[in-house]
Amino acid sequence: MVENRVVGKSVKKIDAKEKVLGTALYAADIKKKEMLYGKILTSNITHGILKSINTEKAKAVKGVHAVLTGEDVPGLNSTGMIIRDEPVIVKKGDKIRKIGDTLAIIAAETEEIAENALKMIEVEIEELTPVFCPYEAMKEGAPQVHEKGNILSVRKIIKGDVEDTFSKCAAVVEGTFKTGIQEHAYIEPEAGIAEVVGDVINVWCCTQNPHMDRKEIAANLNVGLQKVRVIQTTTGGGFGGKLDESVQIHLALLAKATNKPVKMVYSREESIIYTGKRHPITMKYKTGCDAQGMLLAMECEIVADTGAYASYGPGVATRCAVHATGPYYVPNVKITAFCIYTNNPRSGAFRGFGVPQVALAHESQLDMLAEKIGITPYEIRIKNALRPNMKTATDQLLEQSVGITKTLEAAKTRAEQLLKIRL
Amino acid sequence: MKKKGVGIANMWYGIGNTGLPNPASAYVELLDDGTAIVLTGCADIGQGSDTILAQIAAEELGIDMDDVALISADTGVTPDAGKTSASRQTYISGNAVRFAAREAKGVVIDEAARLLSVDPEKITLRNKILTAEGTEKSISLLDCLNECRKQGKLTLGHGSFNPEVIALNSETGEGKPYACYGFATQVAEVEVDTETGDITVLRMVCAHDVGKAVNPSNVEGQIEGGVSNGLGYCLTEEIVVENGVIKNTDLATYLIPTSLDVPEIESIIVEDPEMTGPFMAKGVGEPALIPTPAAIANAIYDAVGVRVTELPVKKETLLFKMLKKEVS
Amino acid sequence: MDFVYHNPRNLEQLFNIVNGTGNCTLFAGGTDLLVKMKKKLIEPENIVDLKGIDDLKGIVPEGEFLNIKPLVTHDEIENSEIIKKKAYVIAEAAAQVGSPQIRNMGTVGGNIGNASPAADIVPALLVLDAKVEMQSIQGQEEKELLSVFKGPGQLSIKKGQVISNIKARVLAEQEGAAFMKSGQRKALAISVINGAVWLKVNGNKIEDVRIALGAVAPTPIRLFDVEKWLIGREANEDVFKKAGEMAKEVVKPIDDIRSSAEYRKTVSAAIVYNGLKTALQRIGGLSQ
Amino acid sequence: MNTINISFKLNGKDMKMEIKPQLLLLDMLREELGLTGTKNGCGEGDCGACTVLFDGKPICSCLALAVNADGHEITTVEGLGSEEKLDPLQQAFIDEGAVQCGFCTPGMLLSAKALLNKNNDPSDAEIKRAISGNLCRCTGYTKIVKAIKKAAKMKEV
Repeated sequence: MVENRVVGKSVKKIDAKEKVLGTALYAADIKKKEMLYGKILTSNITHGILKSINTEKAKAVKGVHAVLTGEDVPGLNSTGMIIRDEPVIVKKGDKIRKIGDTLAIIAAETEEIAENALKMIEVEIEELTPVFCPYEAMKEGAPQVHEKGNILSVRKIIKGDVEDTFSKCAAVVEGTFKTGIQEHAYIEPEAGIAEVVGDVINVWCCTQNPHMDRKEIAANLNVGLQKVRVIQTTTGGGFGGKLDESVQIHLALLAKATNKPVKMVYSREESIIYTGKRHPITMKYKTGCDAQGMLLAMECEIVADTGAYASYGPGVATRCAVHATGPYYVPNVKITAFCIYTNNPRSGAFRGFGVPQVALAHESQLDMLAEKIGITPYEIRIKNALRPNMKTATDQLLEQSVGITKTLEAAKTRAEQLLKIRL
Repeated sequence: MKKKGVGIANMWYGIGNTGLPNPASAYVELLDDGTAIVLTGCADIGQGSDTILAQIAAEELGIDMDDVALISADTGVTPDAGKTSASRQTYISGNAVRFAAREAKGVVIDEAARLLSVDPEKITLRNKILTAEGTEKSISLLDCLNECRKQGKLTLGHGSFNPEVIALNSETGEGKPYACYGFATQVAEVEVDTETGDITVLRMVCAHDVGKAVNPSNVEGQIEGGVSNGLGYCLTEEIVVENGVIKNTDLATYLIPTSLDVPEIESIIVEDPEMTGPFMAKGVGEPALIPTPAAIANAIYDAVGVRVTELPVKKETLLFKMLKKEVS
Repeated sequence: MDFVYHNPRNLEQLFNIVNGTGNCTLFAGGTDLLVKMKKKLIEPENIVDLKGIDDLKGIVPEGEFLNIKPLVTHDEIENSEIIKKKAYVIAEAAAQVGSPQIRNMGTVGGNIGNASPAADIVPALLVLDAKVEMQSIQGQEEKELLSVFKGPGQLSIKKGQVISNIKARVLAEQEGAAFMKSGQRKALAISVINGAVWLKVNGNKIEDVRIALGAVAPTPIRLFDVEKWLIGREANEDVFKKAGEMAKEVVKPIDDIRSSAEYRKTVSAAIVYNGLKTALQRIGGLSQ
Repeated sequence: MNTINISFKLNGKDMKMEIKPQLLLLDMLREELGLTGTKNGCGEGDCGACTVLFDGKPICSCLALAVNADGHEITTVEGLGSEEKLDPLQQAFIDEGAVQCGFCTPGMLLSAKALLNKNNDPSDAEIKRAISGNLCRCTGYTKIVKAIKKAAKMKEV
C-alpha cells in the first residue's frame, strides 16, 4: 500500500490563523449599512392560548421599522427538524407550549429601541394547565401539549425472549437511572444577519446546517429554495445546539418586511432560554448474565422528555434504543424507548444524541453484574464485547471495523502504566 | 479524607442518521495550475471538518494542502452535505469529497493514459505527477492539465455518498441502522473527599477506534474536548427547571468545566480500518463524550462504594449517600 | 443603561458629589455592579466612579495593623508581599475569588460593599479582627467589620459615608490562620460555603481563636460560641473535630441554587475542622 | 447626552475618543472601533471571551466602562500580532491545534500573554490557573496548555 501524503498527518487547521488573529468573522462581528436590530417577544407562561396581541403602540415607537406577529408569516409558520410542530411566531388563537415561544418579532434602529418597544406589545393569554412530568404526560387525561397526544414516538427493539432468559441467569441486576438537562453552552451565542438583495434573501448565521436553514426559511417565507441563500459564518461551537432554527427564520422575515439588513444576536440568557437542551431521560434497566459473566438478557424502558416540541426527540429516543445494550453481544433484548411531549423547555440534538444517557445505565449495570459474579469490570467487558461477525440487538451483522476489543486493551494497558494499578 | 477510585466504560456510536437516508455531496474543480477548489455544504463548527475535507481532497488529487481552497456551507454555492451532526461529516462528506476529487482526477488520468498510451487503470497521480505503473512513463499534472485544456476538457468532479442502511422494523427494531460504528473505552481516575463530597477527576485514559485518523491532532482535540464536555455533564452541569421555568440562565450558575476542572487526558487513537470510509476513516465527535460520565460514575463507586444513578452527580447527594453508608 | 457619571479625583470631590447629588451608587471594580445593572436588578441614577481617587488605593502597614484601602484589587492582595508575609490568610482568600480577570478588577471595598454572604475575602478579614473606617463629610468612624453587614446586599452604613479603609491585624508569632472554600467547580465559582480560622497557641493550649464562616447565614458570621469553647483547650485533632461538630449545630444556612442548607451545615464542620488543623500546622503545631 | 473625552493607548497607539460615559469598554472596541476580535460570550464576566489587557493585566471588557481606559493602556488580540508577524502564542496555538471554534481564542491568548509577560517558564498548574477565567467548550484546554507552554520557550517568530 502506498503511504498517504496528507491523510493521517496532523496538518494545521486551515482556519486557525484567522482565528488567532481575531479576524475570523462570526455573525455578531458583521455590520452592514443601515442595519437594524432584531428582538423577540417571548411567552413567559408554559401553556396557554394566545387570545390577542396588539402591536400598535410598539409600531409607533420612533426607530421601530417592523413588528411582526404570527399573521405576518406568509408561509407555513412552522419549523421542526423531524416534525413541523413548532410555530415560528405563535399566531393569535394558537397555542403557547413553553416559556420562550415567540409571540412577536421586532426590528428597530438600535437594540435598546427594540427592547423598549417590545414592552409596549399588549398580549392576552388564556392559561391552560401545563404538564411537566413525562410519566404524568403519558397518562390518560393528562393535559395535551399537542393535539395528537403527548406520546411523540415509541421505539421497540425485541430479540429473543428476555422473560424466560432472566429466570435462567446466574445474576440479574436492576436499576433506574436518571440524567439531567444539559446546555450546549458554546461560547458563541446564536447570531445572524439577513439582507434582501434583489429578490434573494441572504442570511449569514452560525449554524450546523445551512441547507436545512434554507429549507425552513423558504417554507416559512413561501418562496422558492433558489430565493434563499444561507451562508454559514464562522461558528463558535455547536454541539447539536445550532441544528435547530434560532435566529434564521426570524431574521429573514424581518429583512423582508423592512427591506433593510437586520441583525440579531442572542444574549447568553436568551441563548439558554430559547434553544434546545440535552434530553433528560429516565432509564429502567434489568440485565442478566450467566455464571461466567456472559450477558444473556437485557430489558429496558427509556423515557425521554422532549419538552414542548419534537426537535430531534424521536431521533434521540431511537438512538437510545439502538445503543441501549452498549457495544456488547446480548442474545435476548427487550427495549422500549418513549419520547414524550411536556411543557418543559425543548430538548433536541446534543453531542451523543441520547447515547451518553444509556451509556451511564449499561456501564453501571455491567459493573454491578461483574461484582455479583466476582469478575473485574474489565473482564466482563472484554468477554461480552462485540466482535466481527456478531449481531447487534437490531440483528445487524457487524462485518468489519469493530474496534471495541482493541480500545479496551489499549485503554487497559495505558491506564495500568499511568495509574500503576491492575484493571 | 480523600479516597481514590478507578472506573472503566465502553461506548459504541452509529455514524450518521439512524436507519434513514443521509447523503452528502461535494464538487471539486482541478484548476489549470494544479490547485483545486472544493465545494461542500458541510458546516465546520470548529471541529475541523474544513481541514479534514481539504486533506481528503489533497490526498485523492495528489496535491498539497496549500493547493486546496475549500468553500463550505454556503447554499448559494455549495451542494447539500446534510447536517454537521451524528459524527457523520468525516465519514459521509469525506466520501463525497473523495468521490468528487476522484471524478475530477479521472479526466486527467484519462488524458494521461491517452498521452502515455497506457490503460487509465495503470495511471497514478501523486506529488503532481501522473505515472504509468510498471513503466518509466510519466507526465506532470501541470502538463497534463494543459493538454486537457487544449482538448477543451475541464477537470470537474461531483461526488455524493449515502451510507447503506436499512430502516428499523417498527415492531422488532430489526434493521441496519448504521453503515458503521465508532467504538471507545475510557478509564477515569477520581478522588472523592468524604467530608465534602467533592469529586476531582484526576486522569482520563481514552482509547477511540476512529477507523483511520485523518488528522490525529484533530482527533485528540475531539477526545479532549469531549471528555471535558462529558465531565461537566457528569459533575456540574444542570439546567434547573421548575414548573417549566429555567432557573439558571447564565454562565455563573450553569457551570461548565474551567481549565482547573479538566484532568490530564491521555488520548489513544485506535485504527480498525473502516472499509467503506474515506481512507478508512469514521467519526469521533460524539463518541469522545459518551463514555466519560459512565467512567467517572464507575470510578466513584470504586472509590467510595456509592452507585451513581443520577446525572449530574451532585456533591451533596454523594456526601449524604456516603454518610448513610458510613464511608470513611 | 442610563446614569449620570461622576468621576471625583479626591475625597473632597467625592463627598461633595455624594452629598450634593440624589441617589448615588459607588463604582469600584464594577464586577458585581455592572452585572446587576445589566440584569436590571438595579438601575442607578448616579454612578460615582471611585477609581480616580488615589487616597482609596494602597496597602500601608501601621503597627499591629495593615491598612488596606478599599480600591485594592484581589490581585493586588494576592500578590502583596506584605500581606503574603503578615496576613497571608487574606491573600489565600483573594486568590480564590472568581477568575484572574475578576481578581484584577474586583476590589476589597467592593467585596465588602456588596455585602454578599458568600464574599470570600470577608471571613479572612474577620478572623484578622478587621475594622472598617467609614468617612463622610462629617468625619470618620471606625466599626468592627462584622457589624457593618445587615443582610444580603445590605450594609449598615449612613448616607454619605464611604468605606475609606480596612484595618486587619497582622499575624504574630504562634498565630496561624487558614482560609477554606467549597465551590461547585475549581475556578469561577461562588462559594457554596467558605470560612477562615485564626489561632493563637501557647504551648499545647489554644490561647485565642477566631472562626468566621460565609454563605451559612444572611451575612458572614463569627462562631463566638465555638471560639469560647475552644479557648483554653488543647490544640489537637479531637478538639478540632468537636469544634467542627459544634459549628454544624450553630449555623443556620438556607437552600439556594448552589446547595441545600443541610449540605452547608454538614460541610461547615469540615471547614472548621480543616481550617483549625491547617492553621495549627502553619505554626508547626501538627505534622503535615 | 453628555460625552467625555478620553485618551489612552490602544495596541501601542495613542487614541483619543469622545464617548458616552455609559459605554462599555467591550462595545467601544467592537462597535465604535471595529475591533471585533474581542468577543462577547456572556456579558457578565463569566466566560472571559471579552478579555483584554488593561495595563498588561487581563480584565473582562464587558464589565468595564470605556471611560476607565482614560490614561491607561489597552491591548486587544489585534495588538498581539499581525498576518505577517504572529505573536509566538498565536503561532503555538496554530501549531498545537489549540484552536477549534476560535471564539474563546482571542481572550485566551491575552490571558496567556499576561502570564508569559511575568513568567517565561510557567508550569502546567500556573498556566491552568492563568486561563481559568477563560471558558473553552471545544478543546478541553489540553492543547491550549501545551501551546502556551511551547510559546513560553519560543523566540519571536
